[in-house]
Amino acid sequence: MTDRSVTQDRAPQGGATPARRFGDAGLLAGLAILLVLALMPQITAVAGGSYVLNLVMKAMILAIAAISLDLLIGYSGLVSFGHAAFLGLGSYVTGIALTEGIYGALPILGLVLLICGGFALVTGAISLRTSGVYFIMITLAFGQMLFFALSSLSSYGGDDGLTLWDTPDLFGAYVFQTGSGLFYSTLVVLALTWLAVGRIAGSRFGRVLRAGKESPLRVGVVGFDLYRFRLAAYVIAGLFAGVAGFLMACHTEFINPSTASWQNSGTLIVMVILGGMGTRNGALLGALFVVLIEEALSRYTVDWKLIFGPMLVLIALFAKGGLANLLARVGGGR
Amino acid sequence: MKKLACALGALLMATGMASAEDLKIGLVVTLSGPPAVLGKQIEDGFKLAIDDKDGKLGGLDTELFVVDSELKPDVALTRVKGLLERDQVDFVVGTVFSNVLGAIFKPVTRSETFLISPNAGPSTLAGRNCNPYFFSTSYQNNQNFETLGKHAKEQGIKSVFMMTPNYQAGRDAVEGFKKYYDGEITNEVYTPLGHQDFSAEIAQMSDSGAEALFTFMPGGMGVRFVKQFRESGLADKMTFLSAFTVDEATLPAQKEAALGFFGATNWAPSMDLPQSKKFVADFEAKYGYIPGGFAMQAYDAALLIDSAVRAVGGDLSDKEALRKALEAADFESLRGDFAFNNNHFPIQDFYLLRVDQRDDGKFWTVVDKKVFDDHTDSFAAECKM
Amino acid sequence: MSVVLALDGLVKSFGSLLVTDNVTLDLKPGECHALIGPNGAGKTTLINLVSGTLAPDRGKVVLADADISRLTPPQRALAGLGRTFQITTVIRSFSVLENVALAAQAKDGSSFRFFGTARNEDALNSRARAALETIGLGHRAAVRSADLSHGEHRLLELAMAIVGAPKALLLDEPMAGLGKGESAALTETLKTLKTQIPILLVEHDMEAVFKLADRISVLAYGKVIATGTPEAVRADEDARAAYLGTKLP
Amino acid sequence: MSSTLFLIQLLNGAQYGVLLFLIAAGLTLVFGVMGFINLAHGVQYMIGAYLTFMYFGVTGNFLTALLLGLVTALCLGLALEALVFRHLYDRDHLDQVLATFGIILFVNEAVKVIWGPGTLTLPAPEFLSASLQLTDNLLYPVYRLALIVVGVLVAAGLYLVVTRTRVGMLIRAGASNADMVSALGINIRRLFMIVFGFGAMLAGFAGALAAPVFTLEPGMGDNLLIVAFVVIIIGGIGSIRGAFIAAILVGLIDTLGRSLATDAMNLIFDASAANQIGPSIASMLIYIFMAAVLFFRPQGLFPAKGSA
Repeated sequence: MTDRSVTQDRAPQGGATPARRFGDAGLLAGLAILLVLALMPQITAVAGGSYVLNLVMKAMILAIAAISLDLLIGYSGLVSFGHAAFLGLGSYVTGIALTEGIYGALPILGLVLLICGGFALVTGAISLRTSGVYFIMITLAFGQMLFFALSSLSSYGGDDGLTLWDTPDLFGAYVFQTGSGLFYSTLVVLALTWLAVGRIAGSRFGRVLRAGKESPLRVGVVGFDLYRFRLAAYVIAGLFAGVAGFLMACHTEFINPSTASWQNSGTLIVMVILGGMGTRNGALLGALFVVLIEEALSRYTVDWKLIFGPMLVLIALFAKGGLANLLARVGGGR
Repeated sequence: MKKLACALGALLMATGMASAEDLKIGLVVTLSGPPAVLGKQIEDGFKLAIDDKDGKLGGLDTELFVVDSELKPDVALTRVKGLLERDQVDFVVGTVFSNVLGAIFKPVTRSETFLISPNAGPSTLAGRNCNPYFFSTSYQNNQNFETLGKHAKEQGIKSVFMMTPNYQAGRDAVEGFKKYYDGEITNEVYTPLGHQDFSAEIAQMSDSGAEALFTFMPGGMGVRFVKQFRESGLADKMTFLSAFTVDEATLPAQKEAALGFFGATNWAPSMDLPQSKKFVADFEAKYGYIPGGFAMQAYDAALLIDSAVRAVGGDLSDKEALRKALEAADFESLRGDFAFNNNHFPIQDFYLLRVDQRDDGKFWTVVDKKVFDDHTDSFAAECKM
Repeated sequence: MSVVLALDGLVKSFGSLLVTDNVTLDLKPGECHALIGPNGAGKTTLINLVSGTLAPDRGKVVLADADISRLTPPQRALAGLGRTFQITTVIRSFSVLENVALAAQAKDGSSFRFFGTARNEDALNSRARAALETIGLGHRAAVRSADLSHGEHRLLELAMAIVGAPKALLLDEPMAGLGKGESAALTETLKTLKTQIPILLVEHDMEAVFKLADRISVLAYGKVIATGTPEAVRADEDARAAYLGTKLP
Repeated sequence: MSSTLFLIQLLNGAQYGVLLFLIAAGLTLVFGVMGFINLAHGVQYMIGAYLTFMYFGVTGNFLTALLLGLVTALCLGLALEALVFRHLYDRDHLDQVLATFGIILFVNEAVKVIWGPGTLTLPAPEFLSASLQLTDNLLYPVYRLALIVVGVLVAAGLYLVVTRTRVGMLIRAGASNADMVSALGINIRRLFMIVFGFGAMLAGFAGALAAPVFTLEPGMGDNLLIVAFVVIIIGGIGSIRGAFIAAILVGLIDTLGRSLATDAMNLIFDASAANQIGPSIASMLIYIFMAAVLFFRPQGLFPAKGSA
């Protein structure tokens, strides 16, 4: 119809927008953060020691869950208040498998993916009938049901939880044993999650999700059954969080129902908002920030929430777009 | 990016400080939310012991690191790793709650640091998962309940209504009670943790016709339940048998509502022993409230460390010798007779306690009768140590 | 195929209120069929019945000889029914091009593709660009659609509706909120467009209606009270009565 | 279970439901009218209880303490509105979540620092301290009956205000179309401020009334907040009528569930399994109920937006 090269001249970037350029900066910032994390064993060897490395590991595992939650909150507009259920489920599947004599990391991960995916499919299929605040609450409901179910597993410690005396092995290698093996495994999973969520967000699938966040009506009218896309996103996010649960069980060598509590789901949401929604870096920064600040503040006072609470309020009031945006602004101002 | 790096650096410095002392002890207790009352007792009791020893346990300058578990296993775990790796403590003393103890148990014992529990005593750690690096100055959780079960049987109580929170300790309570009690159990009711309104359960009690009530409602739940139970008029019709429900932690809020109710444990602040009397007097003078079992067990934990460190002449590197010294339990416990069993849990007496009012108007528990003499827990046989 | 889209005896009531009363009308290739009527005549309900937001109590909607009455709105879109809204609903954070590319994507194989950057898919982008050129918005392709003017939003909606090469277009008041000049320009665009894709037009702007429409149906109290050429409708007594006080041009 | 016991349990369920309603009413108004997710509603409940406790210590009179507590709760609510909430009305829901979550952390900790972590008790007012003989051996405090009466009165009053008065009309109009209300020359910001202050006071009122039954603890509002959210979701956001009906339903389901779940499980499983599963099911019941309601009615029982 029209000469393509002419239109190409008009829009050489295929529709590049300021958001696109920001995305490139975000990519670099994200890689920089991952690089700093990769060097943490060396950095903490100089200052902080293995204790700080442990903290960073905890933050990285939570970051995997937070980034997967960002796929729902930030990219799809689905505020799930039950995301910690997948963390809990992943850790329980791991813990129960170890207790029952399954030690191979691959079969355990297979079980984690199967069970978390199944749970996500069933609860998502029901939850996604609702939207908005109703969705928030129905995901909370499913999270609570799982929490109470885990608490009643008397043979696996009930609400006291269960100490794990074994570690999953990968073909005889203990890469999930707490220490540097687990650190690098976690780093790899984190980087993969970060990459995958970015790729998914930019893909055809992600485009439908992002459009659906703004206008479900429009997405339906051009011919997409948004429900199926959202359900798929819900399952994908659940799978990533389930793997995070697996890593968490390896890291803490202990499973406990409180992992699946609504307070924990709330913390994940706070991480995502605090960091900045719809930017994977936000969830990553949010997780690091919450874990490290909590720990640093609690060193000074038992009543650290007196400081942390107002901090959150101030960020909500003044840092629109969260920490990632703040970082981008600082970076842009240079 | 640079700013971030600076901030990160500052953070690392802040969280990475450590200094050298002779004897370093980490205390892991819950200091957040309502259960902070219990954590505070342990902290105060432990500190009082250090003061009594002029700041030197076992003759070494003692530095105490108190961390708050926030009653969250993952938080406790993080902070305990801090104690172990950053502060390099020689002993970890904790915790109040079993689920928190479970979370920190493996990292502490694996690092070959001695872990002493001033309260929590889950059955697995007394039994099959007993550990050379783990000691308890309290009890195995079930024992207080066994005391009540035995008492109920001895009294010839024909039927009992059981109510505990729906969590592991609640289940242990029922199991412990049933071990000695063989009468009729009309109901077994499990309430949600943190339960607010017991009216539905109280209605069931009145309907059950049971002769006695057996319950375990720690903390705020106990305060609410005792108050509502008293208001329902059932207190005149059912014998109130409980553990951790009417104790020095809850009595300041329950007051006369709990008067005459029964509890059971290994000690009471009114106990007629010179060391105990001195402890209670000093404690009240210093902190302004009556110490409960939590404070007593923490004080004993400090005495235990003191005795062991003294016995090895301050040499903390020989773990084997230190363990031998701990096992000897060569100290004068506030509760009287005290010895360690093979599983490092105490062999001790258990009493039925009754809530009473002191001359100054305050409420505390008094010994009603001794139920067990030199009682050992039921799980020691499973321990291969 | 002489009829592209047919509404056959559609009935819809909310409780005891009959809002669509046995409506039958059709759309032939190359024509623009306008639906007019005073406020509350049931135009919005009728549009929702056609697009699938509401299900009719009775009657059916037939698109290219296929009964689409039981399909969901996305399925109807895929079956070849393009539509625009009275109130603009574009994806404001997307660029103009990406909005249209999103619509193009719906008709182009599976969208369950999780990798590969959608924004760089040339096939989608070139089709989107072609649609934009058709309606005269090509020069704005790279602009964030939130930054478009109101008139441009209407055009963008139209581009999104036509990019999938639908069999019929359902336009809900496309002229609403446009200035005189914009409205005239859009009328010209639609005049060309209707030869390729027949248009069912709901519109208040009588000037545009009478310029564009080949046939007009008048809706009052949920019923079609008159159908015919613009001239015939202008002369119709019932239609005049329905527009009491409004002068038909 | 005997029929007498069943009736008593109905009474207990209704009483719990009424209390839930008192908490949920303010929440559903603020949520429905202003579209504002106020997680801090739970701490406003706690503040009401603690303030009343504090004034009771000073005055020794429950009603005076309650009155002073309410006024203070209102002032604190308005102060919060001016300092924080006002700046978040136009913002993303999630910014509101973050800010109000921060407030929860701060207030819970502040209460712990000021009044200590322990459980505190507040006696019921003297003139309501009597008890009724319910059965041969069961007494029922008059205070609990008074609680039901007050709750029903508040429900009726709110319903009338929202459906019959000018302010109520504005509230409903403001919920469905804030721009239109502004266009009518009404100061929508002031309307929001009033609604918010009133909601905070209502939460505080619930806290003060609950204190003699439930005792006081830092964080006492957190779990109730979740249940209150369940209530307003089941009832349909913004609907006073829905909140009332849902609160009673949730109260009954929870209370009856706790006394019946284990017996019901006994029919299916053996005794020890039933003791295991029953209480867990009882804890889940209100969530299962909510999920079921949302499955069939994705907008709650009374979804009519802007109606009472």
